[in-house]
Amino acid sequence: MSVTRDQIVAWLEESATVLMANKELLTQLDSAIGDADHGINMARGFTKVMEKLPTVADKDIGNILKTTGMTLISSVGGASGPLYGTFYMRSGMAIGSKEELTDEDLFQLLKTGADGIIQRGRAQLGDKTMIDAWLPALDALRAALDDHAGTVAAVRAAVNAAEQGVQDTIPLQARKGRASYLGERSIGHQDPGATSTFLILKALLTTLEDD
Amino acid sequence: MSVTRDQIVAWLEESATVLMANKELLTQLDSAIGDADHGINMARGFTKVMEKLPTVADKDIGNILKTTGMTLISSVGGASGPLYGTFYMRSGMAIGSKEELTDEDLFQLLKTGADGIIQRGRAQLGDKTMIDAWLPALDALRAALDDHAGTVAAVRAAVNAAEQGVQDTIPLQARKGRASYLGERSIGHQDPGATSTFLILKALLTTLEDD
Amino acid sequence: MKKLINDIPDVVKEQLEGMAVAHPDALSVHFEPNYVYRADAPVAGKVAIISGGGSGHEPMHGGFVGMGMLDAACPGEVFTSPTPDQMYEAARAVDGGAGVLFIVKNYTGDVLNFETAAELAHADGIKVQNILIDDDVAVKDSLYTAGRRGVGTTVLAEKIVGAAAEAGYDLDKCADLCRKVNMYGRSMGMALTSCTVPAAGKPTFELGEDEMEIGIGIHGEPGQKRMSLTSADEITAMMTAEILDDGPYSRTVREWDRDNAEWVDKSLTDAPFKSGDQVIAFVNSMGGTPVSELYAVYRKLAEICEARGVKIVRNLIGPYITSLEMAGFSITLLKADDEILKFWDAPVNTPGLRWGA
Amino acid sequence: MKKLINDIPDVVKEQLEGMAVAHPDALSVHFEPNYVYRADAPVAGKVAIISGGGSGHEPMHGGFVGMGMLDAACPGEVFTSPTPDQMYEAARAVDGGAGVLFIVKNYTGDVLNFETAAELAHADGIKVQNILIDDDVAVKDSLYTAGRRGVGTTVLAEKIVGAAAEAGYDLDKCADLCRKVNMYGRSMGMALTSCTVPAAGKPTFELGEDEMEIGIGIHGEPGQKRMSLTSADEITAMMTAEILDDGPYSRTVREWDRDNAEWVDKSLTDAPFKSGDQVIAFVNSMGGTPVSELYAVYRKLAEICEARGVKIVRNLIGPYITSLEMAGFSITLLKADDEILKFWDAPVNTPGLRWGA
Ligand SMILES: Nc1ncnc2c1ncn2[C@@H]1O[C@H](COP(=O)(O)OP(=O)(O)O)[C@@H](O)[C@H]1O
Ligand SMILES: Nc1ncnc2c1ncn2[C@@H]1O[C@H](COP(=O)(O)OP(=O)(O)O)[C@@H](O)[C@H]1O
Ligand SMILES: [Mg+2]
Ligand SMILES: [Mg+2]
Ligand SMILES: [Mg+2]
Ligand SMILES: [Mg+2]
Repeated sequence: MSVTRDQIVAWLEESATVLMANKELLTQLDSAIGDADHGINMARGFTKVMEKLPTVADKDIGNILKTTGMTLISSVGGASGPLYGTFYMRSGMAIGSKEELTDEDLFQLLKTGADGIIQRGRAQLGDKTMIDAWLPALDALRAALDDHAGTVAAVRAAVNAAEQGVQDTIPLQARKGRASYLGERSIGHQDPGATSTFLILKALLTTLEDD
Repeated sequence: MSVTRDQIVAWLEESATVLMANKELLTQLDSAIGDADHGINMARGFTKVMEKLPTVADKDIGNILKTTGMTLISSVGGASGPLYGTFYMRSGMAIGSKEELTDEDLFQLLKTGADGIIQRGRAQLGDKTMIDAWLPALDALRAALDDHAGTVAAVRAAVNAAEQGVQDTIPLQARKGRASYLGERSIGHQDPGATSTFLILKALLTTLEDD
Repeated sequence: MKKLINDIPDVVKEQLEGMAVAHPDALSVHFEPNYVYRADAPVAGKVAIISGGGSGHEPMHGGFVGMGMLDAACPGEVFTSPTPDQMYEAARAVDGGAGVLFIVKNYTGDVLNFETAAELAHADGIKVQNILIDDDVAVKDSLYTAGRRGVGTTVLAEKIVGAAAEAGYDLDKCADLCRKVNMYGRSMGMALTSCTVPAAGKPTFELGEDEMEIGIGIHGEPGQKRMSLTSADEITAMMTAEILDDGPYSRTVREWDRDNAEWVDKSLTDAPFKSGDQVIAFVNSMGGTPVSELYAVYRKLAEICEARGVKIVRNLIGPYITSLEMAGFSITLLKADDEILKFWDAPVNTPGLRWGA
Repeated sequence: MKKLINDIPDVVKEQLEGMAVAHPDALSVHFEPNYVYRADAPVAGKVAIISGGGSGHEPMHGGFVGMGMLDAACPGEVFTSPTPDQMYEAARAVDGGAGVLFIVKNYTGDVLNFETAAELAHADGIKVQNILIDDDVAVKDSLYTAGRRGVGTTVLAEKIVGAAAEAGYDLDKCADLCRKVNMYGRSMGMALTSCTVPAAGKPTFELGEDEMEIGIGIHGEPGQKRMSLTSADEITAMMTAEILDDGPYSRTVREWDRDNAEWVDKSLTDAPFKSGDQVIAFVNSMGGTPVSELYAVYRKLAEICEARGVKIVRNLIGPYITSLEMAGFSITLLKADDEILKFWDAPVNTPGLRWGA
């Protein structure tokens, strides 16, 4: 099965919806080990994305993703702005002018985006960041695709892995971002950025399931 | 009867004693319509006077008074410092090298001193200042001396007039000093400076009565 | 009380010691009696400008000692006027032969102590004059009272007259200029919080979370009225109106007659601001208010002045005449003619105010 | 919350508007995206120095825009890093052909947004370099973390590198100097009170009447440890020791390789202070602490440095890098060689820092 341009647009819309629905949760998580603004930042960014989307909804997927990245970069600020912004910019560049994606394209989209985050933020697995959601999700997705699971099933596997990754951030001591200033006091709290990453992947699943 | 140099020294010592004994009262009166430091200021000043006095106790009266004035001026600050300082400076100049005072000398001492305060502070009767204690006291002293009352009796009359003058400051609205910023809110409070003037005159009476 | 201090009796002394080690090129500090003086004093042939008052208003006055401003500053205890021996000794130390001008904020204590100092200096053969600053429009009636307090205009007068002395003005011309600056300047202050005198240990007055005090002086004394806290724009509009709408102001000041060695009364009346006036606008923090908030105030002040036809040609924004850590601000407007502007722009090099050098 | 503000969403915008009307000769302000830039920018042939970060630290950075210091400053929301389009647009506006140096305080958000801006500027053919400031000794371990925060040294770096650019240093020499200043500078901060972010409406943390927070950053974040309030001398001694006793510090920073258009890691280790070092001493108010108290701190700091054989050759005392109205202070010591001193002494003319001009 393939993922259409309209489904990508629907994914971004669904992402905005779930992130805003979880604004309080993300901010509250950030207040424990950060500066209590992650939900506010993500909501501000995706509100802007929703304003921009109509102007590019009929363009190719690369264009849509790059516009999303640029919009996040220029509206969020903080650490998550350039990180998520880079995710969409890089994935957009990888996909280029395609208007429909194979499963392999979808994997490349997510993989290139996540690699961009790693390159930018230099976080490794276990640093208590969004990377702790992205990497397990990508491994699960890769494995599922190799087992010739369908798109939806593969993405579901990725989402479940991300959810587990979020849980796994709780016992970690932060080594990147604001939380790292807290040293040991960062242990025992769930990472807000990993949580928002899980929500974005869940939004993708919801979108694909709808069809 | 005449007032000796030793009695002048005793008067200054007695003044220090009563002013320190009434430090709280004077400060509390000042806190109502000023800046809550009159008792502190007078105590600081007369403590210094007590330190200086032994070095001049054997000099002439003018010298003793001028030293007292200089000491107050250089240690009190605020409004009362230069005012009381001027009182003793001027009275000292008036008395000069005398070592014993006639009743008339005593009147001149107080009169010249009070005139100095008026000249310096430009307050008039009824402005709610120490002048409201000095002027009635001088009038009473003058009258008593003209009636050929004895020194002690004349000074007692002056003290009683001063005490009445202090009471009369209560209904007044201040027109000089810090209290004047309060306008009508200064009405209903007893003036701290008038009170300290009364205490100084009372100290004179106590000293003369002791002999 | 949360302050960076050691023993309370040492507060002023230790702060002065800090100034002395921090700014040896600009100033020195003499103790007992306490005064801050220009490192290169006495400057031969130059009129010496001296000011002083209670401590707690830093950088005023000690921070304004240096080239182009004050030759000496006499700090009293916190919020208590200094004693005449401080001003007298300072005058002897910095008089360069051209005489000494005392710039005095109009509080009875300051006035009387500076007058005594002037008499002592005169007796020593030092040419001396006292000029009062009484610019606080929050104090209304004046005819039979101690009159208006000296506040923000003091800073501007010290800068302008200091530059004039540097430029060779003689004592009388410095006095005339200082008198003019005082008559051209008007101020109004407000507080968001009280302040705590170290010796007292508790705030001078209490203010509720949503209250503010309008028309305060600079000693933590309560002001003209207490109101509920409102927006920066409304507060600025209200205070600017108090200044611009203030009518003619008359008072009698006492100045020194050198020839007859006596004090003479001078009756002075200054005119209200009018459309077409050029002004120096001074937005001052009372100590605890950060400069960022002052810019919000300045924005509105500039808008109002423009609407009223009052042209702001220079400005000064920051904490210059403070009340310890009090949060709040004051606005001073000074009508500026060419003479005032020339000396405002002249170089100044002090720890608290510096440009052109 | 007691502040001189209007509507909370307008706080930063209105403060910038105030700066623009107050200092037209020195700077201009561009809105959407927001950046403050030198009135005479671009200065042809001069390397442009740009900094930025969250608002709430005034006068830093906007108040340091002008001759001899910054060409542009990019203010984010209060305590939130600015977005790359601000730095990118600012770079385009002030690049005089000699390239742009971004001075970046080491916070993940600032670092990443400035890196993105650098890539955008590079893509436009603008020569660009990013240098980090990470001088806060309160943050200990660094090897696998975000490392030390950028605090007081930022102000000194902006002054010194700004003067070097004015003197004709090219981009690489400016970057080398800035890197050196960062490696020579160390800071430590403390708070007597918390501060209130307007959007939050309540203090970021609570402190008891006799408590203080040691080792704070500049965003009202809690510090290294909480202690009971003690004397200015003891606090100063403790903080100075943290700085002087701090061992060698190693970290990996990422700088831009213009030729290969990629980020390269640089491992830097700086040496502790030692007897015989000459330093610039910077005693900074966090906003609510009046300068008078800073002098009590400076007095003790000077005494300790002298005892440790560390020679203070210059100083800066006042509110320069603040946390809104927070009461407290920070100490920064910067090892000063001849190059650093020469550019420290060079003329600077900005609203927040001015001398020699
Ligand atoms: N270097 C990094 N690499 C990857 N993710 C990071 C990094 N630093 C921070 N993050 C993520 O960003 C999240 C915080 O985002 P946000 O609160 O919006 O920014 P800020 O910390 O600047 O306020 C953290 O929970 C973490 O998941
Ligand atoms: N112009 C004046 N003439 C005479 N007495 C005055 C004048 N101004 C103030 N006083 C007296 O000084 C007293 C206050 O003295 P004090 O509190 O020591 O000084 P300050 O007001 O400077 O704190 C007042 O109660 C009043 O009696
Ligand atoms: Mg955050
Ligand atoms: Mg943030
Ligand atoms: Mg008093
Ligand atoms: Mg007093």
